[in-house]
Formats: sequence, structure tokens, C-alpha cells
Amino acid sequence: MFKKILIANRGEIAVRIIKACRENGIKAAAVYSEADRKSLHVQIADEAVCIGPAPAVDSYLNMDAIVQAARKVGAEAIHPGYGFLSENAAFARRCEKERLIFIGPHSKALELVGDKVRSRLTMEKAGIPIIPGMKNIAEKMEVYEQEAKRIGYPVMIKASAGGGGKGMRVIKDPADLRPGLEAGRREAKAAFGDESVYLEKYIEEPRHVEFQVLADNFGHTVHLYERECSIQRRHQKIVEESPSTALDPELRAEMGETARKVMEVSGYNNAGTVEFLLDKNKNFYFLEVNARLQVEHPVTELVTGVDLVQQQILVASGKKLDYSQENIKQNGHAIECRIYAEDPLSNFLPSSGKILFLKEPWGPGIRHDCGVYSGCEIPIFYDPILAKLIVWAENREKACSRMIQALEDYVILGINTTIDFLKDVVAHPRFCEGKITTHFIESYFEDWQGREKTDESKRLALIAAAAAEGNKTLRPEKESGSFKNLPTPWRTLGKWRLGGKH
Amino acid sequence: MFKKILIANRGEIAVRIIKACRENGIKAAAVYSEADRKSLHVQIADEAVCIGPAPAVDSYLNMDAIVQAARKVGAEAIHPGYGFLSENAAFARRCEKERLIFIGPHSKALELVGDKVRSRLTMEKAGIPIIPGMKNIAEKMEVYEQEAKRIGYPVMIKASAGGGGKGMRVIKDPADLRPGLEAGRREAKAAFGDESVYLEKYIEEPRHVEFQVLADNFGHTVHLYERECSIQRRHQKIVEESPSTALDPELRAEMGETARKVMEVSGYNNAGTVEFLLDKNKNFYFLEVNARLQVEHPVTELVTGVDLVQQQILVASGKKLDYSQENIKQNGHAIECRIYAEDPLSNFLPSSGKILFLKEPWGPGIRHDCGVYSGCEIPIFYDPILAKLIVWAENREKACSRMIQALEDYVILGINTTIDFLKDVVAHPRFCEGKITTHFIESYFEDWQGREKTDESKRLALIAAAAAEGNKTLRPEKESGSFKNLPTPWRTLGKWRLGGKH
Amino acid sequence: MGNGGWEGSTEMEFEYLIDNELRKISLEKKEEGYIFTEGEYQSPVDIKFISPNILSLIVEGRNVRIFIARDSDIFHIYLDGQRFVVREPAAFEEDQAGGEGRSLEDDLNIKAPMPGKVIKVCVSQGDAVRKNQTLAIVEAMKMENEIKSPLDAAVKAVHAADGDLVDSEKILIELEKSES
Amino acid sequence: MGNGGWEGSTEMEFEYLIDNELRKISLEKKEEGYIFTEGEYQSPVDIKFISPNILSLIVEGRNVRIFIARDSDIFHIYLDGQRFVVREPAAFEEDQAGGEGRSLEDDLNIKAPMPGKVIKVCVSQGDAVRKNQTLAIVEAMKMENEIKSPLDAAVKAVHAADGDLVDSEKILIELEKSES
Repeated sequence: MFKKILIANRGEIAVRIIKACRENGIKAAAVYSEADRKSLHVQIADEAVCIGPAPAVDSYLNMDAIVQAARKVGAEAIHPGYGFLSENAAFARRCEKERLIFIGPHSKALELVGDKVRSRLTMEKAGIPIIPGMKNIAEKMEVYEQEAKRIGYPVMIKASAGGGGKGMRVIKDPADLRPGLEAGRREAKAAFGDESVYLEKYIEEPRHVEFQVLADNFGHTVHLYERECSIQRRHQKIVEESPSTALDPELRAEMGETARKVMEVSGYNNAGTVEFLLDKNKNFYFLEVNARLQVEHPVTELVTGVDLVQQQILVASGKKLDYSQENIKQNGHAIECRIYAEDPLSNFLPSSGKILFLKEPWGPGIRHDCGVYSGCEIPIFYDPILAKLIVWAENREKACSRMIQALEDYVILGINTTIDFLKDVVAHPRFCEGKITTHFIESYFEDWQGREKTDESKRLALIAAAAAEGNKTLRPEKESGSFKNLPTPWRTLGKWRLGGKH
Repeated sequence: MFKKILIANRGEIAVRIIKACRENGIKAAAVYSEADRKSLHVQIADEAVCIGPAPAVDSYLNMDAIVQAARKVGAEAIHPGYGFLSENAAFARRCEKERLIFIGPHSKALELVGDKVRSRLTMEKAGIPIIPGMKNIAEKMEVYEQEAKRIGYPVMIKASAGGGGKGMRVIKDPADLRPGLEAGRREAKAAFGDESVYLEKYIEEPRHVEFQVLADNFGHTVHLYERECSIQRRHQKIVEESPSTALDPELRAEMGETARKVMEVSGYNNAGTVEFLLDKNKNFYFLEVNARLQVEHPVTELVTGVDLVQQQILVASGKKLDYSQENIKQNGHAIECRIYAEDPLSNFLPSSGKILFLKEPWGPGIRHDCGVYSGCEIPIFYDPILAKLIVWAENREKACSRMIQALEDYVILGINTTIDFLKDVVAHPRFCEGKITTHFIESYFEDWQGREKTDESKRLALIAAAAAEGNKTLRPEKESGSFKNLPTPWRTLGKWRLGGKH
Repeated sequence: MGNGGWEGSTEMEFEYLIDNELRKISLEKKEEGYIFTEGEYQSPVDIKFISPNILSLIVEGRNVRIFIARDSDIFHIYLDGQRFVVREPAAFEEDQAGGEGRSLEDDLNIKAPMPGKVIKVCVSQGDAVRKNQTLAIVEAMKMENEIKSPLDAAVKAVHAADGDLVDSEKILIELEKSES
Repeated sequence: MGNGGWEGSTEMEFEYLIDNELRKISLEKKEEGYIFTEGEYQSPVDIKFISPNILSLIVEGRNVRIFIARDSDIFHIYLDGQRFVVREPAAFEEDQAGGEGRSLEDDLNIKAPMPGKVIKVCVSQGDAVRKNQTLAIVEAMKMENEIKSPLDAAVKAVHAADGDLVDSEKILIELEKSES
């Protein structure tokens, strides 16, 4: 086993990995940019090395600095977390060359699964279902008609040069294909100056369902069941859960087997995730492999009991996986909400600055993976994820109640976060029923404005402000001189009036 | 289902119950003594009623005040927690009379299991194993010899008027019985003025193993497996875990069935615990029933996934238990450490006062049931339990590492606690091996002095103190006048010397 | 800096903006707790400071925990699962520079919507710009935000360059009303 | 109350008792971080205050988080999984009233070992008591503690009665050396 690991990341995931190292008797070395000296991951590591200025490209993406840091502290392995260099095949290769163990798949597997076109081709050859579509652009209407028939209706017309929905249209009835193609070509021409269009299977009521996989260096691969990640905003997952309400035991087994096969075909090792799209008729299609620890890995940990970071480390150190597929079980239900520094009332603009106060929720079944604290500064340079709130309960209904209550108990003051938004998402009747698709947020939360505030609540807030005004401990300590010389209410006898025009 | 529950308790268990109410959409009303206005359970409840002065007998044990409080807030049910009125049959009867639902067993079952003599007789009649012993005091040596043979060696001689080990001796060889009895009688006479002695089976390497049971109001009873609670100090449990390393599946099933039978024989309803003593030959003996939610209930919750407080509420409201024995499974391993306000370096003297700073551990698999916070006052009037730290992991070894790390990450400054002591208990080689008996603490921790502090650690502490001295934010804010007019180091030019004789 | 508490006064009046609504209240300190008054409404309140950021209130049978943090003249408050901003009207008026809502001046002085890094300034001094034309792109936390012109105008001055770190107070681009 | 920080001074010396051992150290503030000196030992230290109670230190390749709380003249410190008490020697000496260890006076002035409630006073003025005889029983947190006489003596005065709440400073019983 390793004696020391360098964690080439920051924030909540670096904290999570450091904790895993500690529990396994491994020393954890942190790296940090100049903006992160006071970050939580730096505070709790056994050693910490500054690797450059605040911009990620100069620090967390700086391979030389990271390899040097690993050398300096004498780490045998590097855990890249997620994002940054985690799926960078060049970095994995560099580590291999430097005889540092990269805790993730080897560089060849990374390269293959990182190349979307090549990996889909590989999967198709191996008989893994992918979204059916035309391989080439055709000229003649007859070709489109044949292809549409082969693919199966409904089909979607897509512009080759496309993007942003331009030229896209859904055809359900074969009679509508010709006029649709003509219109699509005109739109494509107008939008992109290129009238080429092609057909792809239209996925109705799509759900994003992914499978967690673990593979050791000896070819033994197991899956740890699914995560449902359909709740997305601008293609960014925000709520994840396991199990998915869309799967029954047969489909789950079939998709799980397919996921394992995807990894075997890819020659994959360590932890990874196979993403599928699932349609309303329960057909599933391979999308891609995420070749890293996922943000949402805790839901799998809570449901299977397997510590994925620990297994990543074990596998990377050359240990055999100690699980057979049969002894991995799903137990209960887990939901994760991602807490972002974004303002849901202002188009989710990032919200940097100082967290004046933070109180995390806690209690039975609540896990909080967190990278911030009361008083910390949120820099503008990195991903806006602050923390993840994950709950486990015996069943989905109880997990939803628990999550709503936990979000209600979660206080962050000073910056804007997605907490209130997430509370309404999880409390939404369609979510409670489990009837979700990737269109859920755009369908129900486009114009979210938060809840109406009652007069009683406002009155309590006013009382609190007034009470605090009379309590000096709330006044921020500032250097004298820089602090405005406000009159102090508490020295005045009798009635006293604060601010305002009278 | 209830709309509102009154929680007739304080501290961590009141907090735990309030959280359970919230998640189930039930309003929670707290009661508090005059010493507890700022306690955590009061802060988080939906309503709070003061029920009297600080001494428990005037408040938390004051049945009239509690019933009145329940009336005042319109609660339909009362949850008594543990301790205080939780096993008080008179209080249960009072509730029944007042048509308030007591969340616990009905008064008759409470009376039966609360009467140790009657309950053991009942169990013996029902064929439940109890510790074999003499029913009456004999005169003649022959009677003792016959009885010793019936009970089986080794036997223990105990003084009828006994206590404190006086007159007690263990006899392994029949030849030693007569001289032993003579000596025992002399000792008993000298110590208590009464020479009566009797024989009881001597339990070698005893372990305290208890079974959690749930029973609804319709006679359906299930057990939720065992908790090993052998780690005790002065008969007070301090570390508990599940599963027990002493049981194999057959013994577990047998003891579980016995526990269910004990409850059925007692006509028991709601949650309860059947305590057994287990000897080195895996014989088990019924001790007593704990007719309440136990302090150590979370280890069962983590291993079975069943929320015991939620089930207590459901059962009390007249719902049927939704579990069959077969679908309750043990999964992984859980350990609990009780965090007491006691000084392990001064004979575990209680430590009241202000918690100047508290930082609880958190992370995957860590649960913290807590009744205190940074800045709170620990009153002298109640049980010294502050919080419970509970960890879950896939297996016992990982759970031990996790617990040790979590205790290491647990900071309470200002009062003395058992945190450091518990860390050494869980890290002890005998504990790691699972070779524990109720004698564990007295055998290995009688002279515990804490770990040796390294010079490096001391140096770091000195640096911290010096740095803090230069940082005004650490100075406690006091009313001017009451604060000593210390010279401020930071205004002085050049070298400056603090304190000491020069 | 501040000393004492309520010793000298038994009643204090406050005027606050809460979510931009003006409210006048008073709080009177009694032996036990306080009396809260707002217009006709009056109620005793038991207020306890748990920490500088946490208050425990018991009022009219309700018991509520309130979280509060002060940022210069603004109180950020969390209770009943909702966030409130409470501030003194004078401070608010200063911020608003005497005006209501967006002024023409606001429209002409283009700022970043949040602190971030200027990825690209898309216009130069003297350019004519149309309403909704992208003037600059600012990135924060891996998210790019296009800053668009709120009106047809001409670029009077550019105060930012690619790569600059800017806060949300700095004027990036000054526009002037075009004559057309 | 205190203002500023290290502005006026670049080096400060400190004399502390740590777990009753006297240590002299100095801390010098530099542009970047500090220099720590103790006798021959010297090392640069990067010290950051995370909050009033948490410090982050980087020193000689080690990175450590230190928790600290001040209780009048005593620092309670937690690091490396251990608790330290650091205090100024002067304050300590005041506490000790100029003496080392337990004095006869301490032995004769019987106090409670912890704050609690007097359950029973077992002796009266004038009583002769033997060493280890129980003088009173004090309860705190449901635990009874017998207070025993540290020596053969006579009871000079009793200052507590059954049911009294007492702190650990109050003298419950005064003894005087018996003549025997």
C-alpha cells in the first residue's frame, strides 16, 4: 500500500480524498494555488505545496508543478479527483513515465474513452447499443426514407453544422419526413450556410442513467448499479440518485452487464462510469465513459456500502478487487444535491466572495461532502461547487423528506447558493413521483422565483435585525479608522431612531 | 399520524427525536428547565415550554408540568426519550389516563419488565435461560454442595446483604467449596453483620450482548439483531457496536428468537431491548429488558437501515409494523462512542462549564448525534452525555479506523471530555481483535494517562499561543471595566516580553 | 468601539428595508425578554443570543432559530427556510444614489454582472453598438457571461482589456447616446 | 480594547508554561510568514488564521491545523490529536499563590472537586475527623462524589449545607490541625 498520496485537486473532492487516505493510514499531501492557501483541503492535509498562481492553468492544470510537488513530498501516487487533470491522458502518460502511480485508468484506456467518435465506433462493433443514426449525409429523399425506416420513427432531423436547436425537428409520421427535411435544410442553410442534414433516432422522454464500474488491474470488473442523473440544468447535473425509478430488476441487470462489457471492451481499469440515455420505452443507448471519480459517487457509496475512493486507491496500488458481482447489493435509497455558488434568481450567475456564515445540516442519514467553511472566501477562478449534500434512507419517499429537511437546515449567508432552488426541485410533485426526464428543469423551473415570504417571517427577520443592532458582538471588527463612526444606539437614553427620513 | 409530539427530554436524544418528527411532517414541541433555555433542543423545536427550575425533579421529572405542557401546545403524544420518565410506569399510566399517547410500551408491560424479580421469574417459567443460582439461603454444607453441582462449576459465592465485591469468591474446584463458603461467611459477617451467602453460576469472560426489538400494538414482534456493549466503565456502557464479534449466525438466530420470545411473554409493545450476558462457552443468560429507546440505538439503525425513532412513532400511532423478520438484514459494521463531559485523567469527574469551542468530525460513514454547540454551557444538573459519535463501514476493521480518525478530528475545548480516552480504547489491540469482555476497561485502562506528548507537538502549541497572542480576535470580548488592563504587545516597538520573572 | 448593550435605553425604534419594503418597528427591553411593536401589532418576545450568528426566539407560541450575518450595513438573515436582506434605508439610498430602479446612467456605464476575468472586449472606442450586441465576455467559476448593450449607443470609452480581473463595481465600458 | 496587530513590532518574545513546563520562544513577523525561535532551534512558519479558533500552520514540510480557545489567561489548544494547556507564568503563579504543589492550607480548606450540589454534609463544627473520612457528598451530573479528609484534623467551620449549589472555588469545610 502507498505511504503517501498527492491530491492534485481542491475543494470538496480533495477533502474527501484526504479523509479516505487518513482512514487507510496513508499520508495525504495537498497542492494549492496562491488563491487557496486558506482552503479547507490545505488545512487538513499532512503536507501542502503551493503550485502556482490562482488561474487553474497556472496551478491545478500545471503538470510540471504537480509532478514536482509529488517529488518534493515523496508521494508514490497522485489522485487527480474530478475535473482538472483527471481525464487527461497526457498527464496519465506523464505519471507513468515518471513512475508515479496515477490513481485512475491507464493512459491508453483514457485515450480511447476520451475520443467520443472512436469509442462509439468501438462500442458499436462490440454490440453495445448506441443511438441509431445515419453514418453519412445523403442527397436523395429516398435514402432518408430508407434510413428513417431503419432507424425507426420518431426520428430527428439534425443539421450537420448544427447546434442550438437550429434546423432540428422531430418527425413522428413518415408522411411528414419529406416536408420536414425540406424545412430543415432551409433552416440549416439560413443558420449555418450549409444545408446538410442527417437523421438520428429521437429519444422520447430521455433519462440520463449511468452505471458505476470498478475494474482492477487484472481484468476483474464489477458494476455498482446505477445513478439516475436526469435532473440537469444546462447539461449540468444538479440532483442525482440511486436507484433509478426507471429501472426494474431485469433492465438493471441488463444495463449493468452492458456497462461491464463497455469497460472490458475499453480495457479499462480503476473506477469509471458508463453513461446511458434511456427512452420512454426503456431502450437504452451508450453515451460515453466518464473516466474518473464522479461528483455524484456518494450516492453509490451510500446504497452499496462500498467506499469508491478507498477502492480506487487499493486497485491503483495493485490489489485485486475483493468483490464479486453477486456480493454487491443495493440497499435503500440515496439522493445527492449539489450546492453551487450561483444565484438561481439571477440566471444562475456565479457568486464569489466571502461566506459570512455557514451551518451545515446533520443528523441520521445525512452526509455532507464539503470544501468550504464559515468565513472562507470563494475565489472566481474555479468551479462553483461548494459542497454536496447526500442523504440515505430506507426508501425513496423517506429520502426525499430527509433531503428537503436537510436543505431547510442548511444555512449559507454572504453569497448566493442553489440551496433554496434545490429544495423546491426535490419537493416538486413530479420529482416525488419519480417522473423525471432530462427536460425536468426546463419544463418546471424556467421561471422559478422562490417562495412567497409571509408577513410573519418578515416580522421575525425584523426582530432579529433589531436585536442584533443592540448586540455589539454582531458588529464586524474592523481596523479603527476604516470603520464609519456610526452613532451607537445603546448609549442613548429613551427612544432612539435609526436611519431613514423622518 | 400525529400532528404534534411533545418531547419530554433534553440534550442529544431530544434533538434526535425532533429531527425524526420534522422528517415525518410532525410538529415537535420541546420542554425545558430554566437551565436549558439556550440548549440545542430548545433552539430547534417548533414550540418550547418552560417546565420548571433546573433540578430534574422539578422539571424533566415533573409529571404535572409535562402533562400541562402537552395540553398547552396541543400535542397528541409524548416521547420520553431515555432516562427521566422513559421507564416510569406511573407516567405511562398518567398519559393513558389523560389520553395522551406515551411513545413506549403500555404501563402494564413497563411494570412487568421494570420489576427485576418478577420479570426473571416470568422468563424462567417461559423457558428463557437466566443465570442459574440458588433460590433460597441454605444452612447445611450439603445443600450448597448439591446446588453447586446442579448449577455447574465454576460457581460464585455471593453475600445476600452484599455489594462491592465483599464476600464474593469464585470456586472452580468442588474441593474448594467448603473452605470458600466458610471464608465467605466470615467476610460477609464482618462487612454486613449478616453471614448469609448463596451460590450463583460464575460467568467467565462475560460479554454484554443485547438485542433490539420492535413490537407493534397487534402482537407482531421482530428483532433487529444485537449490540455488543461489553466496553463499560463502572457498569456504564461507553462503546457499543453491531454486529458482535462473539456471535455466529446460529447463535445470533437463537438469541434473536429468544429476545422476541421475551418480549412476547412480557406482552411488550413499541421499541425495547433485551439484555443478555454471554459466557466464554457461548451460553447466554437473560438479564433484563430496557423498556425504552437506548442511548446506543444508532448502531442498530446504521446496520439495519431501520429508523427506530420513526418506527416508535409509527407503532405508537397504531400503525402495523411494516417488517417481517426475514426482511431485516445486518449490513456492514457500526460502532458508537459516547462523548461524556468527564475528565478521564481525574477519575472521570464530571466537567461542567462552557464549551469554548467545538468542532465535530464529519465525512463518509460518520454520524454525530449531538446536543451541544460551541459556546454552550454544560449545566451540573443532568447526565454528562454531550453527544454520540457513530461510524459505519463495510466491516469492523474499517469501522475501527474510521472511528479512530473521527475521534482524532473531534475537538472540544473548555471542558474535559472522554474523547482522547475513547480513541485509545478503540485503538487498543484487544479491542481491534474483538476480544472484549465486561472486564476490558478495568483490565487495560485502570491507569490510563493519555499519550506522551512529543516536543514537536508542544512546539506547535507554543507557536499557536504566541500567534494568537498577537491576534486580537482571540481576546474574549468582555464588558470594559471587568477586563484587566493588560498592556497590548502589538503597539510596542522592538522586543517585548510577556509575563514571567526576569 | 461599541460597549454595553441596552443598559441606557428601554425602547428603541428601528426603520428597515426588508426585501425593499420599508418597515418601522420598535423593541422594548423588559426584565424578561422584549416587547415588539409594529403599528397596531404588539407582542412579547423572548430573544436569546446563542452565538453572534444565531438567535433563539420564542414568540406567541412559536419557537424559531434565526441565523444572521452582518455585512457592513446589510443584515443577511435566514429563518423559516428563507433568506432575507434587511438594511437601513439611509444606506440603501446611498447605494441607489437618490434614484429608483435603473437610471440611464446605469445603462450607459457597463459593469460586470459578477466579479470575474475579462475574456474578451468585443468593442473599441467610437464603435456604434446596437441594443443586445455583445460588448464583452466575462468569465467567473468556469462560466462565461456575455455582457450585452442595453440600448443603441456609441462606445465612449473602454476601461478593460482581455485578461483583466474585475469586480462588479468597476465600469468596463462607457457608452453614450448615439445621435441617430 | 486591542487594535492593530504586529504593525509596530517585528519580533516578540513569549514565556509560557505548557503542561507546567516553562518555555521561552520568540516569533518574528516577516513579509511572508514568521520566524520561530526557541534556543538553538529556528524555523520559518507560515501561519494563517482561519477563524478566531483555527490556525493553519505550514512548518518544515509539515502542515497542521491547530484549534485554540482562550479562557482568560489560559490557552486551550488541540493539535496532533492531543490537548495542551498553555498559560503565562505570572497568571499561573497567582493561581498557585506563590507555592509549589499542594500546601497545608489547601489541605485544610476543603473545596468541591467540581461544581455541583451538596447532597450531604457529614460533619459538624468541632468534630474530629480521620484521614479519608467522608466530609461531604457533592453531586454533579448524576454522579456522587465523596469528599474525604486529606488528614487527621478537627472541623473548624462548615460553610455549606445540604442542597447548596457550589462551584469549585468555594470552601465548604475548614479544618484545623488536631493536637493529638
